[in-house]
Amino acid sequence: MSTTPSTASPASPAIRNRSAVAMAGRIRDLALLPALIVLIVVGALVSPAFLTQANITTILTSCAALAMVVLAESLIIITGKFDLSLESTAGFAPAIGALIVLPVASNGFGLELPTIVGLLVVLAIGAIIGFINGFLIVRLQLNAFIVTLAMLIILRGMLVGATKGRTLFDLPDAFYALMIVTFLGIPLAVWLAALAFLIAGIVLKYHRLGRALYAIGGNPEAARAAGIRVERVIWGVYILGGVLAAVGGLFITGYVGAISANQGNGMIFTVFAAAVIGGISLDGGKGTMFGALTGVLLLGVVQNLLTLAQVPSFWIQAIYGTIILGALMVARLTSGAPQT
Amino acid sequence: MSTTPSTASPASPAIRNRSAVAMAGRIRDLALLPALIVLIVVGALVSPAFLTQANITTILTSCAALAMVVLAESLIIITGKFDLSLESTAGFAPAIGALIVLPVASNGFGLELPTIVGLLVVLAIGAIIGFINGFLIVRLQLNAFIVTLAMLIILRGMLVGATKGRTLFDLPDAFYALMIVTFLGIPLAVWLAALAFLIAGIVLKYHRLGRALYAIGGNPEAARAAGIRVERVIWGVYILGGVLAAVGGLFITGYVGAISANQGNGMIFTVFAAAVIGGISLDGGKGTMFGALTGVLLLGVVQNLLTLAQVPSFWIQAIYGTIILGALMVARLTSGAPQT
Amino acid sequence: ESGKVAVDLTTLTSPFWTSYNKYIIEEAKAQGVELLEPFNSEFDTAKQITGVQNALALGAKGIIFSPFESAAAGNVLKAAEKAGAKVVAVDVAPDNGPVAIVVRANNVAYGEKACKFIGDNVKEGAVLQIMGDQASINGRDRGNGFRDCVTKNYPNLKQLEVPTKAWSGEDAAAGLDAILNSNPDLKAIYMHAGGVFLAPTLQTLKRKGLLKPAGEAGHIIIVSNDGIPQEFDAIRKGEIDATVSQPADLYAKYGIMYLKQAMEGKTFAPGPTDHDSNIVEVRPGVLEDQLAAPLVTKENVDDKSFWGNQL
Amino acid sequence: MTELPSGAAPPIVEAIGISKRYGPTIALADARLTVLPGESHALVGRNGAGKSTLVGILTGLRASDTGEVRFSGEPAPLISDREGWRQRVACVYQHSTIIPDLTVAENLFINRQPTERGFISWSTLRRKARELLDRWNVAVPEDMRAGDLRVEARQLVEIARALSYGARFIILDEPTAQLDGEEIKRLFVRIRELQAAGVTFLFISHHLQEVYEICQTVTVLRDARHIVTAPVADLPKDRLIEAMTGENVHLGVADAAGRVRDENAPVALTVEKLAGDDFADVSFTIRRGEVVGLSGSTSSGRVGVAEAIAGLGRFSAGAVRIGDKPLPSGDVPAALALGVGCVPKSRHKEGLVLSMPIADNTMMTVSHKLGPFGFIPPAKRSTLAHEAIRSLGVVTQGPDQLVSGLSGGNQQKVVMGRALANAPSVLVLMDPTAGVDVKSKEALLGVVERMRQEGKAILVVSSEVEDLRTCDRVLVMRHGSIVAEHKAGWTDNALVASIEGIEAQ
Ligand SMILES: Nc1ncnc2c1ncn2[C@@H]1O[C@H](COP(=O)(O)OP(=O)(O)OP(=O)(O)O)[C@@H](O)[C@H]1O
Ligand SMILES: Nc1ncnc2c1ncn2[C@@H]1O[C@H](COP(=O)(O)OP(=O)(O)OP(=O)(O)O)[C@@H](O)[C@H]1O
Ligand SMILES: O[C@H]1[C@H](O)[C@H](O)OC[C@H]1O
Ligand SMILES: [Mg+2]
Ligand SMILES: [Mg+2]
Repeated sequence: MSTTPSTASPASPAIRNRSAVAMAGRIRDLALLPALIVLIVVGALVSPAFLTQANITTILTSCAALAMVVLAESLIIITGKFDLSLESTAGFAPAIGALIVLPVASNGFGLELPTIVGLLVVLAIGAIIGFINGFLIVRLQLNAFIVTLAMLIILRGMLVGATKGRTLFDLPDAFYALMIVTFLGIPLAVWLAALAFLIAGIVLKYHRLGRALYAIGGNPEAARAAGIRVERVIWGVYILGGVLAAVGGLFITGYVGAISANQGNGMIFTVFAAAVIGGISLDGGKGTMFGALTGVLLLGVVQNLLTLAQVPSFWIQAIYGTIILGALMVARLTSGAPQT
Repeated sequence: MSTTPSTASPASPAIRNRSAVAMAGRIRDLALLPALIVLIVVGALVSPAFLTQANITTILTSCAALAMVVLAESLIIITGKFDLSLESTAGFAPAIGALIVLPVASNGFGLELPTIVGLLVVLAIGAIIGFINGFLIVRLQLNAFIVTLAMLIILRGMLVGATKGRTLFDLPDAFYALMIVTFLGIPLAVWLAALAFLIAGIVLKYHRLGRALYAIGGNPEAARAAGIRVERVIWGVYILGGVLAAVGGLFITGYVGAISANQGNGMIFTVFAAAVIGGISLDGGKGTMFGALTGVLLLGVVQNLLTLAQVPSFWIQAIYGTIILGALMVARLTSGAPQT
Repeated sequence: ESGKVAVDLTTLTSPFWTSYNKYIIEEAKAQGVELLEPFNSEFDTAKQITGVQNALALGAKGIIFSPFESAAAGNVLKAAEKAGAKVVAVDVAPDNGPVAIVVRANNVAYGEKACKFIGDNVKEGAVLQIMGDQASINGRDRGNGFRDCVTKNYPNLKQLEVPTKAWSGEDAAAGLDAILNSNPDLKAIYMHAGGVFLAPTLQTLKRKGLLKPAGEAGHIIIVSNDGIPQEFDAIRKGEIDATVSQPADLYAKYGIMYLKQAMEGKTFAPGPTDHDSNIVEVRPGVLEDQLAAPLVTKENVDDKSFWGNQL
Repeated sequence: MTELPSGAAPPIVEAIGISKRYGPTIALADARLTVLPGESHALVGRNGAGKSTLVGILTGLRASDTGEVRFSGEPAPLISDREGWRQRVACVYQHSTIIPDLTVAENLFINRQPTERGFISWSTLRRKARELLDRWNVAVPEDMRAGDLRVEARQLVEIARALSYGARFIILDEPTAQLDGEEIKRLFVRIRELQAAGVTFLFISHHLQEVYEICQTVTVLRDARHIVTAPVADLPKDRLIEAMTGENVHLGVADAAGRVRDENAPVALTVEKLAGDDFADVSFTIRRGEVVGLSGSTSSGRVGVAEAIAGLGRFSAGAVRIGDKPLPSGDVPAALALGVGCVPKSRHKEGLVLSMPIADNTMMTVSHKLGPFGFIPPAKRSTLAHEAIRSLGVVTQGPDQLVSGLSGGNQQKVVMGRALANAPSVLVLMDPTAGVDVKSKEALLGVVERMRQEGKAILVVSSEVEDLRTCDRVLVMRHGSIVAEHKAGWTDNALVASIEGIEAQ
């Protein structure tokens, strides 16, 4: 060959400023920040309590369980799939863990296994649910939406059946520990959620497994052709998602101080809302943990703010929805890109 | 083959048995039929009441509202979009229609407009909600999932706000007419739902507009290149969806005999379940009205059957979910195609 | 010959309702009533109607049902009448007949009792309601009873509210947590349903180090509602101060009793009953046996007659 | 450029001063184009020069930022008036405009299905579709799901559809990139017929000989700008290339004929009695430092064989060995581990994750080798990506640009980068230069030559004469079997005849 191939010559009009490129990638993740900042400013004006350390802890604590489930859902969505059953995992897994630990008098199964076994079972149940979902979706190639919707209904039903609808009180303290034990004044659950997001963020960005999730979500065929074991990874992500949701369920238990037979019910809407306004694309392959986290925080801040502002209770929901829509529009305006 | 260009030679691997090809297209729509038939046979064995005319009317009547909203959602999904807010439209639209008709004593606004105005307003509200969704999604290019989720939350909230949480009763008879007036022993609502499905089915199969929905859902760019006014059609489908959901809401009102502040709440899960197990693909561009209808009927039959079979109430949900999953697997086996 | 009886449950996931469900089954056996499997209508009126329709298809001649909303009962009653079945409403009164009788307690009075108790113990400062779902009549009645009573009788109290969707305990916890930041000197709380709000409320206070037993400085006066055993325990420990015992047992007992009698053709009339209550004609054609819903405090918490002490 | 004789008909399309930006990227800068009625006009330029963008503007799919489009002297319709555009211009776009879940028949008549009293007549639709397909010799059932079409058939369906609109002006954006020789010939016959009937064509191709074959006039775009418009006769190939590249370069790929090879080099790839869905009993070997071509027409089974070797497809009988290690069927990770690199047939389907940056795409096959415990050190990532961009000449903003923002040819280079990243000992290249501009093609083939010199075994799966030129021998497949072998030095005619099944004597 006589001449060198035309490398990116600086004169080419197709060349852009490198940092501009990097920016463009970031914008999707940062899109929510302006809305979040506006809300924080409004919050500070509306209530002097808003920016106190105590209230910030309150917001973080109230978000911790949501954060775990959003993390799980985000990983699954990035892989191009769906999991509606995470909300029921968050109820079912801790309940089973509790039932095998509690005496019959406290509505348990009466097995009275050691607490640590109960806690391990919570995680195991999460993993098993994820495993079954993965099996049905990856192996039997059933539709992920319906599989996990059916799983949601089944688990909800089994929870009611197993508890006979009764709320489980008087759990061993360990079931509450993640919310009760604090470090620097902040519950362990919050630290754990933060750590989980940090690890997930790093793995997604810097580890081949994380990159594989994006590749699978973006184009599973191409991922397979590049040697990624697509089915195995998807399956693994479902299992991980189940475990994370189970941990999220333990957070709820610690937060609420009991396990009711509808723990987690209705949560999945909020989970999707947080993930998607945080820039996780339902098409798969797009979005970051940082974005998802801003989504969680946005929802947490709005809820907190509406309570502090003592908005009339009849209108609180309508205002909540309006703020979400507003945030979405601000994100659209600041990022300049259509949303997927 | 010597020199002739490869014309459609029967030996060509690209050629398949023509009728097999046509079948493959049908299978997706018929996939649920085996499961449905099994259920009906089981039903007849389990309870002598099951196949009575009265019970069939019961099933159809209880499905009518769901059917309308599933119809609306299916059209939107086929177009490649999403609408979560339909369930709240089904609550909000009839409520506003009622509020402007009712006197203050019955918790109305006290405008006491004529009933016919109220009914027209029900439809208009449905259309307006669809219009706003369409505007946000088509014009502002916001994410359909979140837009309609926010809309859902807003409308739910506004319904509670507008009624102060109270149930609206003593409505003019016309609000109930669709469920009260019967023809051949079956409520008008059921006939109307059947008619709506029939029309939608015909239009989707035999009208350019219907085909345009599939084209847009399959590949919006290609649809645009073919001269389909993609944005306008999507917008129109949202509006139509809103109107259909409003009519579905009127069915619920007639069924329940009043409008409670949470009319429609939680319905959207069932709507998606019916549509998707009926073969409507969430990816867009796939599925038929017949399939969606079998989805609706399947859910209706299962619910009815579980009650007639006197399944213990604590386990009814779990069994319900299991049957959905089972139906899904049967559909997968009989159609032989992975589900999307 | 009496015929089968169907029972509608508003929900199966509140301790109050699961207790009620248990009592219904016991009472049916005790009174010799053949019960169909109770059905769970999950706070959804349409599900309730479908459930009733299905029960009628199974030949039910009597129905005990608990409308989520007074106004939403009409079609159930009409369908039952058409099928020749008798109906007794429990917990919520339908707006109009035909209903054999209503068994319930006055929910506005629950809110008023809580208000009086708090008003008598707190002179001034902030009081908080943790509200039930405002789309349910019980949630609204309790809220209005409390709110109007405070406004009228205790103008020095500053009223705060935390709303919840579908009686969600998580909403309760997050809301209370936030309110404690803006009003750290909160004096009292009224929870609309101890069954679902007790644990989250205590847990939140515990987390914030504000759970002081009665008598200690900084104790927040808490009045609950429902009367489940866990509330009684909390009263004994001094964690909360009072609760309204909503008579799940009597709801079941008299619900079954009246229905059995109605199916035997008996009709009822206003006047005192043999169990310390009055039958009142609340609307033309609608009779209501207004059972007592006593306030339970440290003084009477060990009274064996409360259902919460019998489980 | 083009002088209008006074009194002549106005240009069928005239675009003046067209500019278009995508964010900071300038896709077109003050570009212009004039196409006269009845001519076949070529539009050429390097990958990313702005050709497809201009096509989008000429067909009303996107609005330009500045400038004006006129059809036969009349201003172009409003962007919203699709019908207006469609009457003036029909187009086969570079990216597929097939709707996968509809039948072939319906795709042909999308939004203009024949109706009776307002309702679609499916029987008429099928009949008309069959007629259209037959006229084009497209051997697919009309009621087949369009998404199941092979790339080539899909392309033919799109061409048939564009021509059936009856517009007098037709744009073909790289119609031949996916077609084999026979199909291209058939297309050209058809184009000439239509041209004789007065239809005007704007034709885009990276195969410059095609430009000379069917076009009278050519317009060159370079770096988003108009460079020259002239009769093809006035622009011999080297001057055309000079106009496209802006440099006076000599192009030429090393022909394998003159090569000296080590005939005793160890065998790197053994294929033994391999059978699969559309091939059977295929056997051959490739030695280290050898380039073997695998050719044949569209449905000859060549792609099936190649995909089986790369682990992308399954085989049901026979064996593949890399060195002396057997390769399991349908297992890409195993193939990668054994040192097989692959450029798959369709870059959009299996080649690229469009939503990911160049760096990730090129590194996807080796991500487990880059750092400790599977972590990918950013510095290493950056170095490797820059290296790939440099060596393959990808025109890009940098390693972090999403592949979706690259022009087609540059996307192809990224696919090649991905195949090479694994330092393979056996390279399987399927249509490696599809849609790549002349100069980049040379660069890619240059890479092949370099790999050969490093002692890799290379299988080039293609029906393109230029790609096969680098091969030491070419195996020709028909109906799933190898039917001929040509040593380097074959004549074009002999090879083409063999591919098409006409035994040239
Ligand atoms: N939708 C788009 N968004 C951003 N950039 C784009 C878009 N479409 C094209 N471009 C950029 O515009 C430039 C011109 O692209 P275009 O597709 O017109 O090139 P082309 O000449 O058709 O190339 P090829 O020969 O490879 O097909 C390229 O740099 C490309 O990256
Ligand atoms: N950044 C971008 N965003 C969206 N679309 C883009 C972008 N860049 C290019 N495109 C579109 O994708 C095309 C770029 O690829 P190109 O058209 O060259 O396809 P191709 O890979 O050659 O297709 P095929 O493989 O079918 O030949 C452009 O025509 C343009 O419309
Ligand atoms: O209606 C309410 C009921 O009285 C009890 O307090 O539990 C919550 C609600 O179901
Ligand atoms: Mg192009
Ligand atoms: Mg190209």
